[in-house]
Amino acid sequence: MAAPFLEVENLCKHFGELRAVDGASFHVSHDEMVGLIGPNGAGKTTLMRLITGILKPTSGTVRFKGEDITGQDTAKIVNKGIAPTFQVVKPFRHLPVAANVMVSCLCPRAKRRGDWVKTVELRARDALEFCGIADLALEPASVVSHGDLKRLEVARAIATEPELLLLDEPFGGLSPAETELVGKFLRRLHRGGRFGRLHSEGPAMVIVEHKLSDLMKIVDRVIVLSFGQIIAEGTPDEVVRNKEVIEAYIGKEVSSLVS
Amino acid sequence: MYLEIKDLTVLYDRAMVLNGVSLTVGKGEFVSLVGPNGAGKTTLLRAIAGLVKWEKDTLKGTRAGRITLEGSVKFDGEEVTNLPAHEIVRRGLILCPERGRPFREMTVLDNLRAGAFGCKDKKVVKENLERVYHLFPRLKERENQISGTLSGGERFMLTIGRAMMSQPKLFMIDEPSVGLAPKVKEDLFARVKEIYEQGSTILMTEQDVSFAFDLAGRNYVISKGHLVGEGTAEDLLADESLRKTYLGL
Amino acid sequence: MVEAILINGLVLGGMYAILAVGFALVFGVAKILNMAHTAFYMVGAFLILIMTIMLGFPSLPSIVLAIAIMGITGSVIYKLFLDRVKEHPVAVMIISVGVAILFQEVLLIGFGGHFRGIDPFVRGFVEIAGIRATYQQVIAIATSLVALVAIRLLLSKTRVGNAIRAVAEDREIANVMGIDVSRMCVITMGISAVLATVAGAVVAPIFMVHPLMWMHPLTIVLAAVVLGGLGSIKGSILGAFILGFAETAVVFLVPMGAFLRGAVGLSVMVVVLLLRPEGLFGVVFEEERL
Amino acid sequence: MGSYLYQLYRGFQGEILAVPGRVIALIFVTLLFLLPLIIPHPIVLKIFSLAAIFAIFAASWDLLSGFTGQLNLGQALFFGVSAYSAALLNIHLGVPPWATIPIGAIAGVIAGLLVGIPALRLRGFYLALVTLAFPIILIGVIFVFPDITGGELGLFGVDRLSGSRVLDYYIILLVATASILVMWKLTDGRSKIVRTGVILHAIREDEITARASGINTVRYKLMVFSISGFFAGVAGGLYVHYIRIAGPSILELFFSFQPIIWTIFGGIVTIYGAVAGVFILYPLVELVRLHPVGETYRFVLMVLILIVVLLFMPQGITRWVRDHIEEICPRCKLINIRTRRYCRACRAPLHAEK
Repeated sequence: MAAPFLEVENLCKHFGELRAVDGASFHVSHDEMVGLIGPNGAGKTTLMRLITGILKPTSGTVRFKGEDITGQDTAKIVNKGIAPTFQVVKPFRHLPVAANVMVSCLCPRAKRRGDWVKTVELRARDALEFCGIADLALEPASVVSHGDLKRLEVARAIATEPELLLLDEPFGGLSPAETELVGKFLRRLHRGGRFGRLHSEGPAMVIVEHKLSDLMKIVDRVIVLSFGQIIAEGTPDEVVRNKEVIEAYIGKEVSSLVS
Repeated sequence: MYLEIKDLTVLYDRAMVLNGVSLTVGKGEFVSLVGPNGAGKTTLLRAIAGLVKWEKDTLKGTRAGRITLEGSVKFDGEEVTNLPAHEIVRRGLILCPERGRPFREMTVLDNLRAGAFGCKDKKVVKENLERVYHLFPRLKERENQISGTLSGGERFMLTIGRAMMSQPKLFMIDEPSVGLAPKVKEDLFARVKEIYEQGSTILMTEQDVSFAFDLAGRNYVISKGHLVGEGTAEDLLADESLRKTYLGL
Repeated sequence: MVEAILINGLVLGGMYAILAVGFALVFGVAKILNMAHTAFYMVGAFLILIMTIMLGFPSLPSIVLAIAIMGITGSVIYKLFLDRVKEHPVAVMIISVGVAILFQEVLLIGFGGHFRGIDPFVRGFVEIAGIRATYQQVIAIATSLVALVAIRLLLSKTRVGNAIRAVAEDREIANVMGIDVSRMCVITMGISAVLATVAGAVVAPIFMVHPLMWMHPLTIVLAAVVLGGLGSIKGSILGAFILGFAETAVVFLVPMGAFLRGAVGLSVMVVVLLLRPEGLFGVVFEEERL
Repeated sequence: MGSYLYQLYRGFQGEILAVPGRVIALIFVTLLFLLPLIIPHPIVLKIFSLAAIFAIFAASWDLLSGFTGQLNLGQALFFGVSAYSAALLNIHLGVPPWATIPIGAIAGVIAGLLVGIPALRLRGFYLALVTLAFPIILIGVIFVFPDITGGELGLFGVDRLSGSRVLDYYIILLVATASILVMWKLTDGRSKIVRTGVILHAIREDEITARASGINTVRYKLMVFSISGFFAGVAGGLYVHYIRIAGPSILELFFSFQPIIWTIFGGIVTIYGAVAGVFILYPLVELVRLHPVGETYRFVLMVLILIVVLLFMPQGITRWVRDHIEEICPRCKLINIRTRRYCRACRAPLHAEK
């Protein structure tokens, strides 16, 4: 059997006294969409950052396709095929939207031999079109609305042609209509996206999100994090019925979710 | 009317953020302002608090400083549109900003004291401090902790407490629930309700429509810089098109 | 030899510490890299020189007067030159360099490039635990300590001090809390200029006064502030003393020391920063670093 | 053939004549090349030769600090290292200028890497202060070995660049034009040929996002440090062969501030701003100096101009001018002259209607 796709083993991150991530172990296979939920301060964002090397873990290992990538440089990890997006959008504010995505198209992973500026621009447009913001291509990112910036984040990430996409609150601050739209295109991307090494199948995804009802509609499996530890794992239906999860996180909202 | 806004228009460079918004808040009312992100909720509160004008003044001469601000804001019968932000605060119109934003390298107590800057009477400051501690006993426990190390919920409590220290007459709360877990959210809204019941006037923006409608007596719905609906929760929910297009319910 | 290094190191370190605190304060509150800071120190020393030697005033009143004048000058310079463009950090930095050069040139035109001495305010020396120090040196050390304690109390105990710290953290929120940000910046700039003049006053009789005397302290003060960790007052003070002692030791122990004093202090800083990129007391929020 | 020439002309018209900023640049460069014919005075030639050298220097600072946001307060290091190595090679080993200048530039690259490597760990003002330290430390080293380096007095009697002042001027001007064009193209975010511009802008705006986009920021930063070191080195080599002395004053704090002052005055993150800043401020100060009263007051004058200009145009003079003569089309982002009402390409109205 081939090595598992993404394996996180006993990952810990301590900030002084605070144990942001405390021995998290899980795995993601290459054809999955996984939701990562948990109360505030549970360490979801930190966990994402540990995987992408933006933060260095205190202990534990991360393996991607059998290769140990723990604590490597972010750019290196991205070029191996893991693309992150950020919870707080961080575009290059003074660059036009198209140039924002062009930067990703210029990374070693996405770069093709003999590519020149025109073709790179076309590929950037392609990614923008997929996310539905191609009409904004020439506007500087600073005048683009928050919802579109969220989509720009995704466009920037998929332009690196990832095999695994780590999305940090992609629905954060989107209107219900926009949320649905983004949810749909993520699903589409996953099923047969054009933005992956293998053109037949899209990237695997890990999605951190607070909007449970929208998340549950699109993911195959959910991991619940609380105080840095994984307290439950399973299909959406299983998780919302899990007693521990309800206590720690979901609260009374459960009735509305199940129905 | 206590707070009266007429035809408020804000343009950032060429991007229209608010387009002729008019709204009112009566004394002792709890008014909520709902709408998707990017609708202009935060900008509206910032404009009322004088921060848009401040931004315009400080960024003067850069591209980001090309801000147009038109319309009028009246508070308690007085025109406050062109007052600097710290003067507006002195009149009792306080903004509690998005995502908490405490002074993160200062202790909790120093944060609260900074909130009481406008008040020179030490006795009053002390009374206010007692009131805040009574409402949020958690803050008293953490009095000497550096506020950057607080959790998300505590941070927001601290910012509400800090705003209360400046003796607000009208309290503007910007998106209290952003990034908070459902459980913390419930707790927080219970506190907001408590503050309201103690006799404050509150204008709150919120994305989570269900919570906002639960609390507020009157609501405004804003989308793309326009007000598109106004009324009690029942009225708004009864309007089919409004519910579908703007509230997503 | 050891005593000499100790005493001179304390004097120099104390002076750098006062300068560094003032600099760090302005940097923290007004977000200004004020390159004219040590020029204030120089002008303060010259004011004392003018008043005591040229006009024949007694020393204490002239010091007080010089401090008052410089405090006002600092505030006025902020109001006139820096407040307008404060959103353009590099422009502010260059304007402050310009102000420093302006002071230097005016002094050069007025006084020429000579080295001038100021008579010590008190003559004689004391012996403490077998170490000989002139009264002037003792006064300098004592004044530095008093100034440092005073600024610490001002920041932590008073209403304005609290507000200054709040502005340093987050201007926009400070503004919404009813704190007048630009008034706080003006006040801070005034305090910082006052501190610079205090430094000038205590060491003017020990070192020579001349119109290029701002350059060397500027590099050391910048180094001290960074060494201690930007934004940390405590760190700036420690950094200043480290560099003060390093410089004194080099001047006394190495034959060509006087030429090397800048180089050695800065080498210390470079080494420390390479080991600890955030400085000695700098706060890092790990997620903001790469 | 004729149609090809016509197309070339149309391209020239569209890309240069239609954009007022570029017209000004073209006129300016032409005038510089004609200068020895217009004013053949040796002092004027000397001033403009030095201005051209400093233009490379200032542009190299802008490339590093403006474009990647790595605030460097010690650009004099690259200049000085190159100047000293050129002077040492020339004096002690008799290497001719055509060889010492490239070698000096390579020394500049090495110095760039030497500063660039610690720069990877440091950011913002920490970096600025470390860079400020290096030239001052080097001065210390120079004072320790006065036999080789000439100590406080410096190295005298470096070979001339060429036989005549006019020839010197043209050599310097050609090298300067070429260097500045290269730097300009390297950093141009809208360039159709080189892509580094976009990446450099990205790194300046947000390094973490740049990394998350798979860009190896370390490599690009080091690259920029060495390119900047290279061009500052070229300037240093030209300088030492032009004025024929290499003294420790070229490593002092003030010398590091000079390119910063020029660049900020002209407009940061533009390259051409740096050049404009040098060509306005430097000749002004030097020409004032010719007058006996000006000699005393020249720096006061310079500083006053600097302060007043920055107070009213905090982003620098070229940007202010550009904002007042050019208008970017809101739809297609093409640059238009301000007086037009509709975009020259897409006919969109340029000015928001009231």
